Amino acid sequence: MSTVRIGPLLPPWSYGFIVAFALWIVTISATGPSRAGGTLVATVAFAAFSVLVGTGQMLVIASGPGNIDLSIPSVMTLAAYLAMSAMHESDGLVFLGLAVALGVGVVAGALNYAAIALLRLPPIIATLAWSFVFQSFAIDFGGEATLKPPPVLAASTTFRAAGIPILPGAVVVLTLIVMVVLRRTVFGRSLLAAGQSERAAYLAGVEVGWVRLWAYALCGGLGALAGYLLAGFTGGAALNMGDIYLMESIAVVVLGGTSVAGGDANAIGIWGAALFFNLLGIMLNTFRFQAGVRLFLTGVLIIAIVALVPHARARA
Amino acid sequence: MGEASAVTMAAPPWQRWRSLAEAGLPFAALIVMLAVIIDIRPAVFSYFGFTLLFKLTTPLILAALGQMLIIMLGDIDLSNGSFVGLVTCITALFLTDNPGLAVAAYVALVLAYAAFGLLIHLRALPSIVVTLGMSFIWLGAAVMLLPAPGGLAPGWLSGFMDWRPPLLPLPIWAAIVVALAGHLVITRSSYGTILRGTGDNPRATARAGWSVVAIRVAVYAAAGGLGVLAGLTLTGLTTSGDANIAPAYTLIGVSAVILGGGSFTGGIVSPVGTVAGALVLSLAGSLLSFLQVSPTWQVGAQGGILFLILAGRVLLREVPQ
Amino acid sequence: DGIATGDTSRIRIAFSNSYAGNSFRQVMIRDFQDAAAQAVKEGKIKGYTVVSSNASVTEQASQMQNLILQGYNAIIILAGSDTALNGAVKDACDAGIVVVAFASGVTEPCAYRVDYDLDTYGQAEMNYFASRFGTKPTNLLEIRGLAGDGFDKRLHAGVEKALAEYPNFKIVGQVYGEWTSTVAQKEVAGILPSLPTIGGVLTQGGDGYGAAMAFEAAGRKLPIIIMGNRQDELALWKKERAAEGYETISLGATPSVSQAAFWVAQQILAGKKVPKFVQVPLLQIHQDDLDAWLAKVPDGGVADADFSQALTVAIIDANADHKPIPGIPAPK
Amino acid sequence: MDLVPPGDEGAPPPPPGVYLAVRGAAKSYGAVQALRGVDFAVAPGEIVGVVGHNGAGKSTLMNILAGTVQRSRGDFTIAGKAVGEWSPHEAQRHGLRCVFQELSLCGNLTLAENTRVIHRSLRGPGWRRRAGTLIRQQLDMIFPGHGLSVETRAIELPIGARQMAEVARAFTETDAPVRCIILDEPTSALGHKAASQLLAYVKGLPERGIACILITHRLDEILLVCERATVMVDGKVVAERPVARLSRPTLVGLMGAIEAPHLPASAAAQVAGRPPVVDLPGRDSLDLAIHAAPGEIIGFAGLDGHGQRERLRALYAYSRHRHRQGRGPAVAYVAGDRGAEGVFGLWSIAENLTIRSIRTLRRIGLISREAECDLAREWVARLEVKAPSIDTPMLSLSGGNQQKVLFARALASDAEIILLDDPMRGVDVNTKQEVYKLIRREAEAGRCFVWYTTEVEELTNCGRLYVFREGRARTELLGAEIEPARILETSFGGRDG
Ligand SMILES: Nc1ncnc2c1ncn2[C@@H]1O[C@H](COP(=O)(O)OP(=O)(O)OP(=O)(O)O)[C@@H](O)[C@H]1O
Ligand SMILES: Nc1ncnc2c1ncn2[C@@H]1O[C@H](COP(=O)(O)OP(=O)(O)OP(=O)(O)O)[C@@H](O)[C@H]1O
Ligand SMILES: [Mg+2]
Ligand SMILES: [Mg+2]
Repeated sequence: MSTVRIGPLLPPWSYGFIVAFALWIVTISATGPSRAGGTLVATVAFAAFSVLVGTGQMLVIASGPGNIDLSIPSVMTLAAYLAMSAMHESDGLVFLGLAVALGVGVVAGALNYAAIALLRLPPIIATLAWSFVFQSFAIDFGGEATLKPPPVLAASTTFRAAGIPILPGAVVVLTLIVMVVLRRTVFGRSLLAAGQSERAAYLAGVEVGWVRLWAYALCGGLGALAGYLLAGFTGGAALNMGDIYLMESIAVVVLGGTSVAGGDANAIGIWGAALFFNLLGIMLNTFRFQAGVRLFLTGVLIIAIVALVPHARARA
Repeated sequence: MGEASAVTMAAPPWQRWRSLAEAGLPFAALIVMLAVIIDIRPAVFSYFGFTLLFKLTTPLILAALGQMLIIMLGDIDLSNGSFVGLVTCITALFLTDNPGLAVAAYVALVLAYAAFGLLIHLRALPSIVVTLGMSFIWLGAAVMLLPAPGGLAPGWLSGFMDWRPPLLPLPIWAAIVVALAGHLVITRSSYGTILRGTGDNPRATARAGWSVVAIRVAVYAAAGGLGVLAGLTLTGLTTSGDANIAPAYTLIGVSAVILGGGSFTGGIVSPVGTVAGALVLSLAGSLLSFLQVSPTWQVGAQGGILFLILAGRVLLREVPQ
Repeated sequence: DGIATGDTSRIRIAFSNSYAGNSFRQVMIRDFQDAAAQAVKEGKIKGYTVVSSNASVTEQASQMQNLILQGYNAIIILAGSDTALNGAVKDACDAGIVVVAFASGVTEPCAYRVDYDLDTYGQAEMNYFASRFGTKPTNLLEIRGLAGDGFDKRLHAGVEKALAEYPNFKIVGQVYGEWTSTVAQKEVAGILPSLPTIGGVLTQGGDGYGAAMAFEAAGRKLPIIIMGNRQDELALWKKERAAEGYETISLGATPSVSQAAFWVAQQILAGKKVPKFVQVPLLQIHQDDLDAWLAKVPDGGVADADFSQALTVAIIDANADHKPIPGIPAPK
Repeated sequence: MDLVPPGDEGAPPPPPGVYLAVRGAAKSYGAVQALRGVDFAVAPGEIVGVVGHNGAGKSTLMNILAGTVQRSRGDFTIAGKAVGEWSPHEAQRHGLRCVFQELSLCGNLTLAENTRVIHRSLRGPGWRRRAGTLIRQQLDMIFPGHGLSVETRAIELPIGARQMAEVARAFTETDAPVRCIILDEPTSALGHKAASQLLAYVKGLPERGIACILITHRLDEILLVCERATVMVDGKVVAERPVARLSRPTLVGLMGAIEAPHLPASAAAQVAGRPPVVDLPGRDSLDLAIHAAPGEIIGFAGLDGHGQRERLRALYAYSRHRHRQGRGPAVAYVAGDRGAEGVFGLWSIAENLTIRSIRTLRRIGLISREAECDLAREWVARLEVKAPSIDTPMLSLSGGNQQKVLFARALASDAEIILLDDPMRGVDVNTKQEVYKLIRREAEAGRCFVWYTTEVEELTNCGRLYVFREGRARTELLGAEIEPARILETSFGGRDG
């Protein structure tokens, strides 16, 4: 056994923030400092959604090597659809809608885990298969239309207090809560233990099965919450609203310093990575690169960041 | 009797049967699906029918085998599909008029794959993110080359893909030949053994004096090579290049490897199984179309088929210890 | 000329769809099913089917092969790629099947094509801007579709062509909205802070509402956004019109183009002589028709109008005679 | 004491006929000096034993010889030639083979295929058959009656059988003849019979001119087969002696420890009468029910792999289930396979130690950092875990200290039943003594221990034994019956089987 520790001056999760900051500077140096605030606000607003789904994905990835949830986009869509139909654009029902969305997400997550645990499918396959099924359900529940949110939901997702959007603030609070949960609760510790070594965790008294079930259920729940809020934010639940979050949810987790080998979760890092991702798109658009060049540079930057960030490795 | 043998050393017969049955699962699924299709439409059971039914499987099989090589090392390749797309662009653009340039581009691509393998190895990076980044790079390069679908495959290439060999249709021959070659190289040969061993326990092969870096680089290069072949055959079939043509190959390829008995833990893969898995998955789509599943449930039914087939694998595995 | 009446009561028509993951395509499928089911009832055809591939061109190609095997007489296809399905289309033609590619630029010559003139799409957008801004220098934002896609390329080419005629217009920003409101909103919101005042937004459909949301979120005045016939866009337009006399046009494809393709296929099999390219009209909504259309469009849906057999034949004839094609009338 | 100070000018030159020799070999991992200048030599056909506490640097030295680790400093000669860069491949070409401490078979490969891995010449048509024959013959030679099929994949074999295969593999020859073989704790995973077969085989090596370096914590094995013993302490060789002049106590003394006199096991009578906390029925009529009362130390004996570990796991699952239902006391498990079943490699000592107790460390729903540190500090002190602080990463501890943390994890918890799964594997003599004491003390305080071990000596710490055979607990031994000869006899079936 050996640990490789490259004496990093900075924690791994900080790199996302640094690169994001650099991109921001580059962008506003081209557009002028007067645009700085606007760019940041726009970035943060969308990063909040990436953080929501990324946080769920992080819980799943941390729960053990090979664990991953590919059903996030279809859970987002399905939850948003069902919530919007439950609310009928009626302001009084926003909480009902929220409950419906969360319920759908948690059940979907539980189904994912059931397929993994009972059918012993690799998570990547199990969640992929479920995502197909969820997609069909979403189509069945009114795929022909965009379902509108109640005005209150739409307003609250875009609400600003003193120019600062409130939703990202709430997501920051959520991130902080998740950090505490991971460090200071039985669930968090158990999750990280199960993620490092399933057998060791079992023998140390951890309820591995329950912990993983909850990880998937929470991931579903957070995905559903993201879907619900996104429907409010973008003016409706649409069939393809979640598509971009499939790869993004994975990328922000890993770039945020969480190890794909499991057992190590970094909630705050997701923010850095999400900001990076969104600012990258903005910067490439600002400089008006061709589509091909944009994609190319995106790939190069992703690889450069993972390659440069020092990461703790523990190998048995 | 030795002391250890009391608990049993030689695998008991039922275990052999189980692993045989497990290996046979994709074939069984294949046969069942074919039977259903032929039952619906007997005309399928002909040289012409099989040609059409399996026509597009050749590139998929090649791509899945590339994916299999990566999974063999315990990695995963999320860039496989967009890589194939890039190859179709290069092929359609250059192979006809400027074959030298096209070949040079293929070589460069294979080297690029190898270089990413090297990077993943040296920095011990998670392959899932690096290959995600690679997928953007391939797609970006393809869009730069060919901003919209177009180009033309050389006549000989499309001609070859339309060739009607004796006895069996080309895609079936291709599947057989590729499966056999894979079996000989990966499962039977002495070097394939080293590769699989490295996937399971790189430290063990390193301690036996093999260079794990060289192995990783070589395997990534081979996966790139198979991607190039997949792109070539795909261009031959579609006669043109398209950057966005094959993103689906990535996840289908992964599923095919798992369906064929592979495992993400590395070292456990079966080329024959992977080929069968790829055939099953492409046939699954066909089956749905023959069964006339309602459009709403077409996607969901694909998930259902995945569950059905893979659950069969699990039932076999669940024989009590 | 006129409706061909050859016996088609024994034919079966299939619809191969490249993607079903958004509401536009869902309506398109339903429109096809409605028209085909009605035709079955009236004894005009024997059967029909729809297969969608999950945005995978290779899967669509292999589904084409399956449809050939299943013995359909005609296949209408919304191709996921302009060229990548050429092999499969050729196979179908060789098997004696009528192939009608619609809303996609399939280049295989044996296929009939039912498509919009995408040059006119860009032209119409620019013309409208010209009617509003005259020769005043104006900044435009262009929202494109999916990078590497043929539809996007053709539409953009039309925009570029039209742009050459209006030197006072300048495209100062360009983003890819993937015809998805969420994506468009995100991309526009991201680039907006770096842009000067925008006079107009060029769209491709499905992206106008997202763009409007982004402008609103940035606290900017709504520019002239060319709407894309979605109900939410029309509703927004109406609201803004009431508030501050907002004016624009809405332009776009109709999901019911699948019906046009269906009838073209049926007519070919019935013996009608049909040109290889049948241009179908885009659906344009002007300020005056807004209320009428809005009343007709379902909540969250998209403006649609049936292509009946008669209308389709009229369009075919107009194409054959090189006459202006009939437009889609506004609802009463 | 004939100490050999490292780097001493007067170090004797390697005697003539030396097969391999290192002088002043040093290796550091960052700040850790694993080897601090070691002189070490082996003559052809010589059997050298190497002993030392956990973390003394034995394996590091062997890794340097085998070419899997590059030395930081020092000279190296093999067969009279000076060696610069050294690689596993080169080592093999010179006839040097190594069986590493951690198993180095590829689990997905069959034994025949695993043999191929170390032989470059096993290729071309028929290689599979040749490899199979090679390993089968070698297994037959070392472990007669092993019952292994060479077509079995390594993963399907229990750990003992894997170790047998790996040892046999190291002795197979194709193009390069074997000149010297390094065995790093080969017997720690072997059962009694296989271990003695191996030792007998090793004893015969000198006749064939094959040298052997044997590392083991079972000092009797050194005394049994080696000609010379090398003692390492803290990365240095502190003594080198012919075994003829050594006894077990001197050897222990050279390692800087004193072996405690053996105490009689706490009598079962003392605890009789208390209601049992463990009561697991047997699987069938031949299988004894396992029961145990507070204060008892119960042993699971028998030959390796006869169902002891499975029963221990069943006991864990059973007790855990009952506790969850509120029908039994809490249970804790101390794993012997530290790497795979014990250690959380990303965590500190404190986190590793408290994971079993986090439920009780909660204050208003959250784990109290303070309570956690207190608990960790208390137990680190009680078990004398050598570490700079409780926040030190677990993996930077030496094996023995890691094992202590795992013990502390169980002892610090509220568990009344503690299951020990061969927890002393690879632990040095010194640490063992401390842990034995600890177990007795805790038992006296009312805890119940169920202890599975492959080392017969260790079982004498128990008050009562279940001897396993063919997957069942067949015999119960009590008090005076617990002595090595009797245990072995019942393990093999004795008369009552
Ligand atoms: N993998 C590692 N990475 C970093 N430091 C390590 C590592 N392994 C050991 N160390 C440090 O090296 C030092 C020496 O360890 P060593 O194993 O020699 O201790 P020890 O006192 O002999 O242990 P024991 O009492 O178990 O025999 C320890 O302080 C340990 O923290
Ligand atoms: N890869 C490594 N990185 C850092 N430290 C290491 C590494 N390998 C060994 N060490 C440290 O070097 C020292 C010597 O370790 P080594 O494995 O040689 O001990 P050993 O004598 O074989 O012990 P044991 O009896 O437990 O097997 C220990 O302190 C160990 O922690
Ligand atoms: Mg030590
Ligand atoms: Mg050692």
